Amino acid sequence: MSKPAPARLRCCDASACRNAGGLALRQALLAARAAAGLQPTSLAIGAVGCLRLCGRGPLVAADGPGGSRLWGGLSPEQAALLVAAAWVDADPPLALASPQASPPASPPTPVPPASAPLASSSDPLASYRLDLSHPFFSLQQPVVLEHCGLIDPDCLDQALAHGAYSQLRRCVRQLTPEAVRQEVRRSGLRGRGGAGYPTGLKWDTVALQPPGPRLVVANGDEGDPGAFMDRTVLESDPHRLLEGLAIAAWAVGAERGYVYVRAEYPLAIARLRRALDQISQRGGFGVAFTGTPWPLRLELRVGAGAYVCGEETALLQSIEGGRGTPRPRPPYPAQRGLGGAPTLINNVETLAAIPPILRQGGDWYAAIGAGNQASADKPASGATTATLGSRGTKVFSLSGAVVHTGVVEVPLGMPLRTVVETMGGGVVGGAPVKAVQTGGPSGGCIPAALLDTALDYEAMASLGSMLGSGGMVVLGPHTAMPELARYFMGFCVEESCGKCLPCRAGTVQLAALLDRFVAGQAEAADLDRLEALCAMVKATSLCGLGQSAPNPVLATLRHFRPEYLAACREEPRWA
Amino acid sequence: MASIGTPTQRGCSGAVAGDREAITRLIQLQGDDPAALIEVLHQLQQIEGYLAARSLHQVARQLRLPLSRVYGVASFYHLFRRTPPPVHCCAVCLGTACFVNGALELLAVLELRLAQQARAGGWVLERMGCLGACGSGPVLRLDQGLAIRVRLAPAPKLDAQLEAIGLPPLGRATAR
Amino acid sequence: MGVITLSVNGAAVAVPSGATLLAACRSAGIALPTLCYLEGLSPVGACRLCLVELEGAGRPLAACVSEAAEGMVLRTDTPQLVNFRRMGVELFFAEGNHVCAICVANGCCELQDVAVAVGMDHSRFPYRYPQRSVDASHPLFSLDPNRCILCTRCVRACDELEGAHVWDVAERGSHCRIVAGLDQPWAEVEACTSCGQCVDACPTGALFRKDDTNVTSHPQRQRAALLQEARQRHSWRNQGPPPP
Amino acid sequence: MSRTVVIDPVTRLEGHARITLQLDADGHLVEARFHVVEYRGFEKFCEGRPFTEMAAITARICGICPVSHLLAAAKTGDKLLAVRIPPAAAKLRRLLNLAQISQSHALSFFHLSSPDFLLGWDSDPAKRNLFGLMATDPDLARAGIRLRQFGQQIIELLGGRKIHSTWAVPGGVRSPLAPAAKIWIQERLPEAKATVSLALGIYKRLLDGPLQREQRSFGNFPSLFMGLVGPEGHWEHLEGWDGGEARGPGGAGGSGAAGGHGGLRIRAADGSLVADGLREDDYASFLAEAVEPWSYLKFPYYRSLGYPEGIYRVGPLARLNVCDRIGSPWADAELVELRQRCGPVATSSFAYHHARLVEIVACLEGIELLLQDPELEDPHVRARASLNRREAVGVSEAPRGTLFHHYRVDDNGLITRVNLIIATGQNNLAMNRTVLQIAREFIPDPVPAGMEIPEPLLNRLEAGIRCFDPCLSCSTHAAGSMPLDLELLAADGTLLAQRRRGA
Repeated sequence: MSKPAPARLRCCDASACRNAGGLALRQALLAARAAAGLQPTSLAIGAVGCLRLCGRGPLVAADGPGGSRLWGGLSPEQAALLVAAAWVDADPPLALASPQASPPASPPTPVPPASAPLASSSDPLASYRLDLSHPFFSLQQPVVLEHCGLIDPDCLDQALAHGAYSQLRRCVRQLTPEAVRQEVRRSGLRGRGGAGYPTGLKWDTVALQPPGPRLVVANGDEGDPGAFMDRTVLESDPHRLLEGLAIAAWAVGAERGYVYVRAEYPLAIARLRRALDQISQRGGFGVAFTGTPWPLRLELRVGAGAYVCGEETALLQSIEGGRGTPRPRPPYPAQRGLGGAPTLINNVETLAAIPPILRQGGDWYAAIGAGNQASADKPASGATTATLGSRGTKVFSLSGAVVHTGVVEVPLGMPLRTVVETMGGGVVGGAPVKAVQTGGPSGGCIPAALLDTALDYEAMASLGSMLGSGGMVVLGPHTAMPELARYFMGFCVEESCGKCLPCRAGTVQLAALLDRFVAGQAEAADLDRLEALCAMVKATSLCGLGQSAPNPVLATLRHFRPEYLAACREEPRWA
Repeated sequence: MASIGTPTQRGCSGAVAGDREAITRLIQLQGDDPAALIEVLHQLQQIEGYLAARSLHQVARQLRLPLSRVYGVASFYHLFRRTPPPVHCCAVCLGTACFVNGALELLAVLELRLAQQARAGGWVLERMGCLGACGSGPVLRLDQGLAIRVRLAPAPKLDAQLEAIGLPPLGRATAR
Repeated sequence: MGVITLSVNGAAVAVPSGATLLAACRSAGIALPTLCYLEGLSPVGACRLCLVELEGAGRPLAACVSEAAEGMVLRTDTPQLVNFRRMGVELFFAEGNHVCAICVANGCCELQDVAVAVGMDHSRFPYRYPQRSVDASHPLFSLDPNRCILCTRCVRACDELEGAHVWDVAERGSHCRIVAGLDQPWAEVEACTSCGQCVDACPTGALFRKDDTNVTSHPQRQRAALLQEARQRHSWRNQGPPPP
Repeated sequence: MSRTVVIDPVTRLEGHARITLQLDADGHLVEARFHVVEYRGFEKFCEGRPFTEMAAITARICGICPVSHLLAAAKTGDKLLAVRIPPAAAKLRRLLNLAQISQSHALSFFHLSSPDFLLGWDSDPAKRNLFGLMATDPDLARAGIRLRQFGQQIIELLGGRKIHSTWAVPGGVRSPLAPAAKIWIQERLPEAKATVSLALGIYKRLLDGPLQREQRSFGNFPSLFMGLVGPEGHWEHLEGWDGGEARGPGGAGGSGAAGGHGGLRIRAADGSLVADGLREDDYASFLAEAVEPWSYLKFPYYRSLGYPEGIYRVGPLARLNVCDRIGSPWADAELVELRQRCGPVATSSFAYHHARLVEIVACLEGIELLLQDPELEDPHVRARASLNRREAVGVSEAPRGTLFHHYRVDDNGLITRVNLIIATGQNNLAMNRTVLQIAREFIPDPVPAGMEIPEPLLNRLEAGIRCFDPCLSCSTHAAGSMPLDLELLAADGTLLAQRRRGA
């Protein structure tokens, strides 16, 4: 992600760094530049999207003739030093220590006191410096996030300079919809929202419906706790999503579309709004971006706090202004969606992968996952774990008890251990990883013993978990599994729409049963009841939320059953 | 167009509640389109701070929707309030990452701490779904602002931290 | 209109194309339990009692919302389905306050009938005892949400048959409840025509005529189908005995 | 050192209770307490329910006298609607209540009490029950069972089921009398009459002989008696003050006496009328309820005499004591004989048994009279109206005595407050005094140190309670079966002896 350029400070302006004081830092940098008598031409200071290592925010990157450097955990006091460091070329990078080298010596959090480096080191920013050659950065393969952290998300011109909308123009002017869809099919791209449905097939289904209007929808209702991949895309590169959605519209013959974003992402909403305004100010997708009178119109729809709206039929209800309650499928939205018209619904990350796929070709993308697998670090086991069905890259959000929290984009097929331990640095304080929770409330828990599992759709599913949307929460030794299961069940109770019985009433009963395990008051019969009800809710619920609500219970039962047994009293309560 | 109502705008009621004409105009701006109901409710809440029954009635009438449908939607989504917002709100993020880092324990501490304040009419404690600040948990939202890495600590230290981020100081009654 | 043949519990059944699996099962003489489904109203597939297993499908299908297709092989009575149904009925009983002894619908309650049919004599899940209050503001009818199973038949009957849309579902998840208007007392909702369609559609004693007391309720649940047919096709199937 | 005897649990009652006998330092019996240890919750959980449901809810209080609650609730409902119910409905309700009283009295006499009289107080407790009676006198036992069945069958013929029928509703009853039902009742009446005649004969012979001591010592004390009377001072079991058109046991009685409104009457032990023509609506002005910390059962008393001097008794004996006459020939003759044996006002609680038999006669004659009334078969049995009052008090005579239902409702007819005054509660003071009197009669004074509680004593103390045929499950709220415990306590509260009888 380094980019040779004149001296430039890139200030992460995604919400994690904003929350950590990024705005104040940027103001201080601008003031320091002015105080130093420098001009923007000699030192550019700009906001950019996510710089990945969210847990160390606010982050600032400097580009200069000597390459790029990155600092984290900054406060406005360091502004003058940063301006100076960016302006002159600097020392080799230091701080982001590899955990294998010296784990407990310098825990990355909390932020070190500002006075310490000034007193001790020749480089007063040494303790803030982050090592860009650390696996956290070096093992990433940005495709979806290729411009994330490089461009100002509010600036259309920067996006255009990085090639935004060039693929849309090429599609509309040079490619037939069928040709576009063929490229997507060749890429092997699958839905990144969790279900993993082949994207090309979905596009074909919508495109091949009987003649009539069609619609496209970008699903940005990223509700899984612990997941912030889509937010990263939306906050860092909104035009990337819009281009992907517009290409999808072209490929399926739609002239209207919606971007649906959850209201909990105000910054993403503001940036999308601005991006849409920028497009309409320039005359819309047609003339301005493709040079044709193509009348595509995209609108923003904002959720209002309902996880279930991530389910596609619920999302359609919500777009139409109703209660976000799912309806039975079939008919699928691809057959009958908004206003009865065939509607293509893709997740934000899926759509954001489309422009590079068209630019580099579907074969290029398809080679990413497979190529990585062939040259994996562990060829013996890797060769048997075919990833035919898992091509390309996937963005994961790494959080929980892990040392390095943030966003990573890696080729599918990479072992989970590489992401969690090599890139993420393992558990804070050097404790062993107990498990990794993937896929949020609909996912599962991978125990430490299975960390060598490849991150692909089939391997994760075979462990009773799922790749999911990409949330990855690392659990340390002190997290009790019944408590974790209870936590997720509580989430499902809160978020159940209430339409179908198993989800509405079943999750409540499951939560009550889990309460007994959490309190250590369960009986052996409760375990049977728990498993029976899990099976019922899973098999009979109307939509994905209910069908997957028992997953965290089943997954933790599968791998951590002794913890449940230990929570059972020896004697039945009514002996 | 102004940004839509979001959780961070809680309690910042700009206009006087009951400004019927303002509501009429904002609905007109949405083309009197029933499908824009949620957008209208967002904007209404931004103006009035919450969704008053009287305003919902106006929305239903102007969008030509059944009253019960409007109420059903307004009550379905967690971010819509049907009662005036509290003066101060402290919301605990219960996302997975925050949970793993002790958000539930923090919630318990805050419940005890704010019990007094709530009676005094000042603070309300809420639970909140994942804010997406997963790298910095546990996270609290205090009125407009966000407090990150509010980790559990022994009482005096935690109390000082909570006070530093803007929570009211402990009353004498709760001091041990 | 074409004809589709399929197999239900081993027996061959022929139904017109476009028929639901529920229709197919019923034409095979199988009494599949339903609560949210009511002929004459649009199906919603919410109660999950009419689930059937389709050979080759991953999970059970709600028969009321699934279309029959040529060559389908269905089972309605596998041990798993029987178990799920019973558990479903237990969940219904545990989530509300269902006291048959004092209920107007005692003896004419579809929930009670289903409980008998699936052999549910007690709930393995603890009763939740929700706090819900009765709305007796309407001069003719009352709503007792304690007995409501959220089948939304009343919502659909009022919307689809009468066109008044007095009712809708409010809140979410286990807090869901049926509301009139802006969560107002029923009598205050001017849209109500007092037609009683909702009362006739209610499968339990949640909606009842005020005159009704224990075991006197006789809702006309077939009216939805008759009215829908009359309104859409101008075809009338008259009810009741001929005049003497 | 003073002591207390405790009987816990008391058996052959409807409900769970405990008796403690308190001794002073010298071993003299100073107090007997009949503790009702069940919790009463009905009044609370009726709140928020439609008043139309009250009949069904209160009928579920217990399986012994659901009909009494049903009728009281329906009558309170009539008043909330502000309707006068159709004549046929009023008569059908009377028929129902007569059947209820007769079946309940049959149960009390044949099933619960007669084993003591016929088999002896000191007989083997394992056989001193209905099964023992069946072994000794199978014909009498069978007749008793069939008499109870007769009453229950009428209830089922009218209401569709023997127990927990909800046939009476605010405004009347749900359905008219079926002709077949009428025929069945007429055919079975002679046998029922024969049974009660047989029982009366046996019982009177016992009174002349072995039961004299009990008649004298089982709760024989002066007190007030309260019950409903008709407009002409007749025996009355259903209609309160000016409550309806049907009067007298068969409904044929009084429309005569000028200014006669019926209502509640209170008579003192000396025969004087303490109060007459009391309206049930005003019950709070003449009745009050005391509460003791050692019992869940309240202690109603006659307000103007204060607590506990305002002790009064209700039930079969009270009804016979307050009325001028019954109004049917055989019953009136039996009433005269009872008064010859006990005086114009019978003050022994033991006479409740006799009174029950006389009331069965009154019921059977009343049923016979009603069946002759052509209006009974009128199909108009329900007056329909919307809510017209916010508060009402309904009264009926349950087998065990006067039963009040008092409801307040909101504008929509949802219950906001309920008060139920139950017959057993009203006899509470009298039951306590009866226990003390029996204990004094049958326990040596002072109580010898180290005394064991002999089984016959336990049985007699229980029998004292059983005179009142108490039903604790509705006067409180049952959460179990019906055992009784007896404890003998010293002055400092230490337990000296205990006897417990399982359910």
